Amino acid sequence: MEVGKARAVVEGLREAGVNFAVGLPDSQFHEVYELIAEDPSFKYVGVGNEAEGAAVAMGAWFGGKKPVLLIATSGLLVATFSLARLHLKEVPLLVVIPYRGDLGDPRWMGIYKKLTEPMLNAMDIPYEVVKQPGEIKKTIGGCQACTERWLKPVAVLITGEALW
Amino acid sequence: MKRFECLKILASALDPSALMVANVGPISREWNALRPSDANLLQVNLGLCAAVGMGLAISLPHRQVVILDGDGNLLLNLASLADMANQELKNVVHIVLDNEAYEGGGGLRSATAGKANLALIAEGAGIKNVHVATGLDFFEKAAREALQSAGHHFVVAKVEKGSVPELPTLTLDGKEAKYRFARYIERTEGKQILKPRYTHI
Amino acid sequence: MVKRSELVKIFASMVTDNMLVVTPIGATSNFWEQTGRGSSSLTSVSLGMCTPTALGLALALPHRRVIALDSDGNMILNLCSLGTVGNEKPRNLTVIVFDNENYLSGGPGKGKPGMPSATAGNMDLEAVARGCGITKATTVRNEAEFKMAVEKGLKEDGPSFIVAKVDQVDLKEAKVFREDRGPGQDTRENKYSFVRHIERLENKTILKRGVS
Amino acid sequence: MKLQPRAVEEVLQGLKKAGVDFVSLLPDSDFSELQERVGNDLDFTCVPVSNEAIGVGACAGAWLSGKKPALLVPTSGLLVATWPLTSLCMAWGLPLLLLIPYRGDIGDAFWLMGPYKDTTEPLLRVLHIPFVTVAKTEEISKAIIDAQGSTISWQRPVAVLLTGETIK
Repeated sequence: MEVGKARAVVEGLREAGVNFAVGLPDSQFHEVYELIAEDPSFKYVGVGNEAEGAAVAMGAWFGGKKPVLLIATSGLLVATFSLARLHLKEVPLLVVIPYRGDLGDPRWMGIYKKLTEPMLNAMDIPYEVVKQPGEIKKTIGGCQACTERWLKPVAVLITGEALW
Repeated sequence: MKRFECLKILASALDPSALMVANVGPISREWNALRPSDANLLQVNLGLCAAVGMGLAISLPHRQVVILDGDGNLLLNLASLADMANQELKNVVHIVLDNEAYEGGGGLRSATAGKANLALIAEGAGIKNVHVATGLDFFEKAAREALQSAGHHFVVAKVEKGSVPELPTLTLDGKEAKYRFARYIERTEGKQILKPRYTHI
Repeated sequence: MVKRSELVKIFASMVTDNMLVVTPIGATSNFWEQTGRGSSSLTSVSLGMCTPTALGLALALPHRRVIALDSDGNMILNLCSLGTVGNEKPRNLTVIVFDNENYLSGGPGKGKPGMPSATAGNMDLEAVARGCGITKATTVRNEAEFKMAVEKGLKEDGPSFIVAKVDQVDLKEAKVFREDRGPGQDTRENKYSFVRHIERLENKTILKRGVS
Repeated sequence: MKLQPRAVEEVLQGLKKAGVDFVSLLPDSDFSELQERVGNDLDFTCVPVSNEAIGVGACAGAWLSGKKPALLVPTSGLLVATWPLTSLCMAWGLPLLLLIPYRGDIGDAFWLMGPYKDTTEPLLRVLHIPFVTVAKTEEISKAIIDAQGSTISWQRPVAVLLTGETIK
């Protein structure tokens, strides 16, 4: 991800009041992780498994933090059970995903095109797909506001020109 | 007549154990400021206040149920009046704070600003104790009478538009409100409403 | 070997009201609720999510003691959470694992242990925790050892990790409990009551106000 | 079309075994015999309403008072009840057993009922209301008991659609 776009992600999170980031690094979001790790406005917790990450974020929310879960598209499949349980408890969580496999991805990752959005729909997790860099901050802000008010996870999928 | 003044009178006259169902919008906020309690079921959505109150009144005939309705709210499901009247309830005080407008929806006129007369409609539906109050004195008299005698009372209070500034915000969403209200009924009625987690085991 | 229900009772007598307790899905939550502290704790956290949830809480509230009452099956499902605990090193986190070396021992209608978990074989959770950098790790096998370890774990800087080896079966108590306990909270009600508990303890707003 | 006499018995038995003690209904020809029986049965508090939305509201109040409510709602009435099913049941997380004679299902020859095949099941899915479709009379009672257990433990409405041989 270009640094400018990564910066938009991090600024969007910061402006939305997010102050606790849980993630499992992936190559597309490398720059985002670097920026967050050195940014004092976030507590960053690196985890070994996306499902664990969702749980850590839930604990942080109970402690009064505003968490974000940063995971790869593939990681959504690992976090499915955890996210579904979060949903059952009705706990808010912003999930930001660099969306691989969408139209325009330089590599054909058909399985993710086939699974990602249907999976979010099946789990009843509302999401926004961001394709333009100019939309990143606004969308993150809107989705954070919604997850707080709706008390359920909300996802932002970053793809297209916003990612590449 | 100001709505908040009517509610003040009501709050001072109401038994603490009376169950209150109030419609979504400023009415709920005003009532919450005057009587915060787990016996309140606030923010019931448009058209459903009377129906929920009817369900409570039928199921708990020994408890007083007060319904704080608005004109727009009641107009959406006018048939509630007929259905309630046929139940011949003895424990309901249904108060409509009629400001002749959709205040929560921007303030446009409701049908009661024109020709609709809720008191006549209620009488036509078969409700016997119908009162219309245009002044605070009469409202107080009507409200106290209604609260003190068994029956199904219907009080239309003609009020001005506008709410009170700086009311405390409502802190509960619907789901938390449900748990609070159901636990309150459980405590006061000594019955179980919410099931243990493992009902099927 | 000692019964898990007994250890939960001992634990309840040692933990104070200003500490936060997280319990996983399964009989541990039932035993904990029986102590009357269910509504001020986060209970029935789903499989594998107990310790990581407690970790998130501990990191968000570094001045407050947080205890996970985890179990072997739960812990093994998300074993990597020990690595995260070892790296974050929250001083206020105490993880207690009731290790009965099998799955679903408290299940309904079963008077015998469930299928063995990895700790019934070669796996040693204390050694795993040490390997993850959690130096204050210990294994206890009776009530006295448990009491001592918990006392230390609640007093000293963490993270500390206590594996309590317990009887393979604690069915009897679990069954009695289900019949006796009256209405427990479902997960949603538990969320609200736990959040409100923290809001009171910390004097902060976590849940957004209903209407502004 | 009418709910068949044996099906009426099964529904009554199912409701009783499921512990239902409060029934709200809007008079409907498909259900008329059942409605009469429910109305005359002292095991049920029967609340007739003029609009299905009022029925949902009354059931909500009844459940909050400790009753176990069911709403007998015609296929068409489900469309009328959409608003309270959303703003009460979904937003507050309230249980409700919905009993629906499924008009417009395959086998229903009346053209006016055709659209309900297009609306009923998709609408229930959109509203996140799980449902079970019962075509055999002997399965009615169990379906009602199951649906009642689920609506209570899930704290959301659950529907039983009666079709096939149960309604002719």
